[in-house]
Amino acid sequence: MGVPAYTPDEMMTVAAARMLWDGCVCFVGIGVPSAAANLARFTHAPNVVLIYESGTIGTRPQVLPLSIGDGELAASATAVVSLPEIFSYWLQGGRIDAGFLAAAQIDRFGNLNSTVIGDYARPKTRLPGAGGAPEIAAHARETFVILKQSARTFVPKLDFRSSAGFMEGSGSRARSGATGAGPRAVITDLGILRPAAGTEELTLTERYEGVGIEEVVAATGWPLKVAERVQLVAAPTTEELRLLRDLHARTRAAHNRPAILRALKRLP
Amino acid sequence: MGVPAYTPDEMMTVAAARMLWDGCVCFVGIGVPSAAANLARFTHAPNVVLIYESGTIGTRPQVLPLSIGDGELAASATAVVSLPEIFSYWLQGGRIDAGFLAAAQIDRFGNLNSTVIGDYARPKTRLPGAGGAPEIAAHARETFVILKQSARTFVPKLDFRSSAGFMEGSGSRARSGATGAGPRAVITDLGILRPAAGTEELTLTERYEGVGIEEVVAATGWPLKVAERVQLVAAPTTEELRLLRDLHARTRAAHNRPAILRALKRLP
Amino acid sequence: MEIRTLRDAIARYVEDGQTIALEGFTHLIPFAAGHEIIRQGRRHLHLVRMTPDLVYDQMIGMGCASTLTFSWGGNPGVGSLHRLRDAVEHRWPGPLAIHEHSHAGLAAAYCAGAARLPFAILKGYVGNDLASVNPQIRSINCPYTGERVATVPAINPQVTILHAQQADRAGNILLRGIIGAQKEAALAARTLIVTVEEIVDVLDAPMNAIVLPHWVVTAVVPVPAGAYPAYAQGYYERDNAFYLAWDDIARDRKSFTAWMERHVLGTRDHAQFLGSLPAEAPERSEA
Amino acid sequence: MEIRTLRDAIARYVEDGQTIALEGFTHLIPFAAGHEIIRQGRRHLHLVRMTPDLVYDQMIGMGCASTLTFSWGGNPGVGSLHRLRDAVEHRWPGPLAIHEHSHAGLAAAYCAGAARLPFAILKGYVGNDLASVNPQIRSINCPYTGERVATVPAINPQVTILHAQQADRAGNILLRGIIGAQKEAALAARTLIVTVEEIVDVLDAPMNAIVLPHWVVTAVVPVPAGAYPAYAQGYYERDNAFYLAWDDIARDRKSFTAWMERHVLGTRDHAQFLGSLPAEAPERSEA
Repeated sequence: MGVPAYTPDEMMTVAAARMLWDGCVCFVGIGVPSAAANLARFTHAPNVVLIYESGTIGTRPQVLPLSIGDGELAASATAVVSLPEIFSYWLQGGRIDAGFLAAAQIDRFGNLNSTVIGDYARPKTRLPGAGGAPEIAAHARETFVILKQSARTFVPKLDFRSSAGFMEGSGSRARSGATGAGPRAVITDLGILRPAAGTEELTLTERYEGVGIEEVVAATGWPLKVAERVQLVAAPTTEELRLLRDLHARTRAAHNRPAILRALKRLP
Repeated sequence: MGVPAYTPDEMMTVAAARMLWDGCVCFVGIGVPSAAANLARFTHAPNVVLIYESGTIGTRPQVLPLSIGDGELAASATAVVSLPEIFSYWLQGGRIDAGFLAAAQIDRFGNLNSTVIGDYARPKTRLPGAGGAPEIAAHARETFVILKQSARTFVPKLDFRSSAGFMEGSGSRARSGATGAGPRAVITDLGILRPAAGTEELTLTERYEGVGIEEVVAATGWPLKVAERVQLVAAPTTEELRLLRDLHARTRAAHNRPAILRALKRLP
Repeated sequence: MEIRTLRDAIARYVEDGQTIALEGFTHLIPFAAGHEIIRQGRRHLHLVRMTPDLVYDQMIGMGCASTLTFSWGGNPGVGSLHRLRDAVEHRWPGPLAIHEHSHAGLAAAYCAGAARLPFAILKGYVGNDLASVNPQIRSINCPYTGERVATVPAINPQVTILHAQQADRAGNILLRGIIGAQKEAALAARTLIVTVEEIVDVLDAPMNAIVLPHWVVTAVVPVPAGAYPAYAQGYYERDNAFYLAWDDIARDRKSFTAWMERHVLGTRDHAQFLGSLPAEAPERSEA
Repeated sequence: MEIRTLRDAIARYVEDGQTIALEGFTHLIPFAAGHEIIRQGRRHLHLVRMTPDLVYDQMIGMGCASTLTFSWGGNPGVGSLHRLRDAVEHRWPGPLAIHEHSHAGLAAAYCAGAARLPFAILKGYVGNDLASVNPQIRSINCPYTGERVATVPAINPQVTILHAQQADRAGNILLRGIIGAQKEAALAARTLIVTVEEIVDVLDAPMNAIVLPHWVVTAVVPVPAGAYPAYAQGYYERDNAFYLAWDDIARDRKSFTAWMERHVLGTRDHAQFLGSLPAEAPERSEA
């Protein structure tokens, strides 16, 4: 079999999935994080424990949930707990190994904005907001940030800081009282950035086949630091691609299934 | 049918049961409070809601539990919640109409001691301690205290204050921040004491048939105030006595049933 | 506890200017109740909800709210709540004050409300800007370690409205599945209205189930499919196609208003609302 | 998670001088684990438990403990714990420091421990003397209302030991029935040992059951009847006759010691302990 063709999104998802280890307890958000975490479960990490902030612990969905609280997450979970409990006893309680985060903006220290573009009081674009992210960012033992790379997203200065990465870098996070270690990697559709020792500034450490380093630098809103040796990330395997595409296909079929309305209309 | 013969304990239990109203949400302790609350349920208050501090809400035992957490309390409950929850959301949350309390000592303002006789550091008698009582006393909308009357128990000064009644009287409780109104009545085997308006000092307001007022005064360790008009409490009805004795008989039979050990010994 | 129609319950208990919470984290969202509040034209509500979702998008777009307390205001898995955005960005149909929290902070605030504590503590709001835009987020020193912890004030809605699977005839309520902060929102409130899929003789409740006993429930309202287009575990699934379609409906003020007039204002109750919808939700292009 | 024998689990994880909690509110009390700690002769333990019950009476009487944190120390429905009393009143078999709380305070302290908060707040300890004898009970002002609320420091046992009905082969634990503060005590601890009635292929767990997932469990130990003479809902009832009989056994130092030597020190494990007991507990006179 030759190297299969794949999209940058698929490369990003596969690269993110590989970050998880078997048995890892992972707090998952919706979207690419959810796809990556479940792909890990279907490939090299069958015993990864997935926790969604809806309170579903150890859930094993067969399709990707559209929302954080789809019924299948509850039905396939080891336990379903309340939202106050998931945030206090489990996340704040230090029971989470890894958190998967996304955002609308990221800065060079891995701080995230998911709140507003523009001024908070008179925003240009009001985003959904922080949700569970601030505490995932603070309390998970480490986090992985997944987002598509562009100069619009990778900005020199956040319009609003919703979740802490390394704050101002150089150990400022550790001094803040945040319990987790912060972002271990930022996985994009162009490569992988990791905090540099000491400064904690995000640095390009891994690249993908067919993506030039200058391309990654150009898609970054600040002068991106590049590691001395940038590793090449292996392309998705045939098996990874097949499982990811199956997962997406199952998901599309499930979410497009005929509306439940017909059945409900028969109710009194 | 003539007036049935009954014991002072039975009179006390029946008088306490009558304090509860149908639909009342009642936080119950073990012993006489439990007998009284269940008697109320079997007589005039079938819809009384019984809550034991073990987290059993709306429980309907057929026999009196020996412990606060017997299995029948859980099996017959509307809901079984955790102990942190019963104390925070339900008791502190102001969801309890009436609390039933007992103690080893009581003073003239209805403050209770269930902690030590003698000095705390070198006690003459170490009692079990306060358990749920301090917060029942503080947060139930009102409380009923049930205990046998004697000068040893009704003391001028508590050795230790475990649970607040009216504190120093004359409105000191209301000023303390305690949310509930405090003791509405103290039901003993000799009569019923209620706080006087203004001073909040316990005052004999009801007496039982065949018990002289001077007998009650003699069984009190302080100069007991007596109301101008002391009402006569109706003796237990035949029906009340029958149901109470049935309850006790069922309870004795259940608690004396052959030990479960024989069955357990067959386990590997 | 009393059993009422939805129209009666909203007419009787929900008043202009109140602080109200329609809770339900993705699951068991009281959509029917939200629609009835819109039909009855309530105004100046302070809406509280962790995840505003489509029901608050509708209420905000129809002008019911003047304040929103929330922690994540999106269309889950789809994108923006366009009516919420329009209110915040352009004050349409009116200005909307927002009190913004993280999930952990808002959950803690409900817990404090349920426990009748004036505030809650959490290790939270570290290294982010939320406290700078929400003056309710403060901090306090631990009296033992000196450590600084964040505080949020208790939330005690005047009315909380939930949707649940079952009530029994006494009014005991069973919730099953993802339960969010519903129990806390219920116990924090002065008045609790619960719409239910059905009233049954005996609750199908295991020993440690999530049950709200009848004496904390103000009114029980039978509303079959009352969480549609959200879901009720064991009864019907989430209509994901509707959530996708909403993105187009709500993006534009005119199409939003037309939809609301036809399907909510133009219907008498939830059964009519369901009847008014096309049997298949409009297909959404796979963008 | 690992599956061990009780002897191995105690030998490996419970050390002299540790702070340990054997929780279980009347129900699911880990008696077998307490007995094994006695057999292995642990000393200077700081025992934490809301309701010490017979198992701590036995451990205290056998000299395992030097400190006790508790909120109610009686024989439920019977009377005193005579060994606890003897330790507090006469320092036999040695002095016992006590940290005394109300149930509400100790429950809150476990909650703070589970949530890794340094302290908890409650409206408590109002108008009583507990704070005057327990310097851990303090207070703080609400940063919003100024109201004074009580505080307790978090409790984080080095080891928590529970008994539960079932574990599955992965080590997920199901608790059913009265659950006290077990979940909080479990999650507050660094090491969690759970004795179970049985290990099953699939937990019999409804959707919102009380489950401790395998990755918070250090060791699972199959011990049938491990809560005897307390009970395990669905497996066996509480042996009330034994609780009544204990009052006589423990009242006297000599009869206590003889009983412990014969039934606990003189047996190898819980099965032998059960085998050593008379099939009928001694009758107790109806005093």
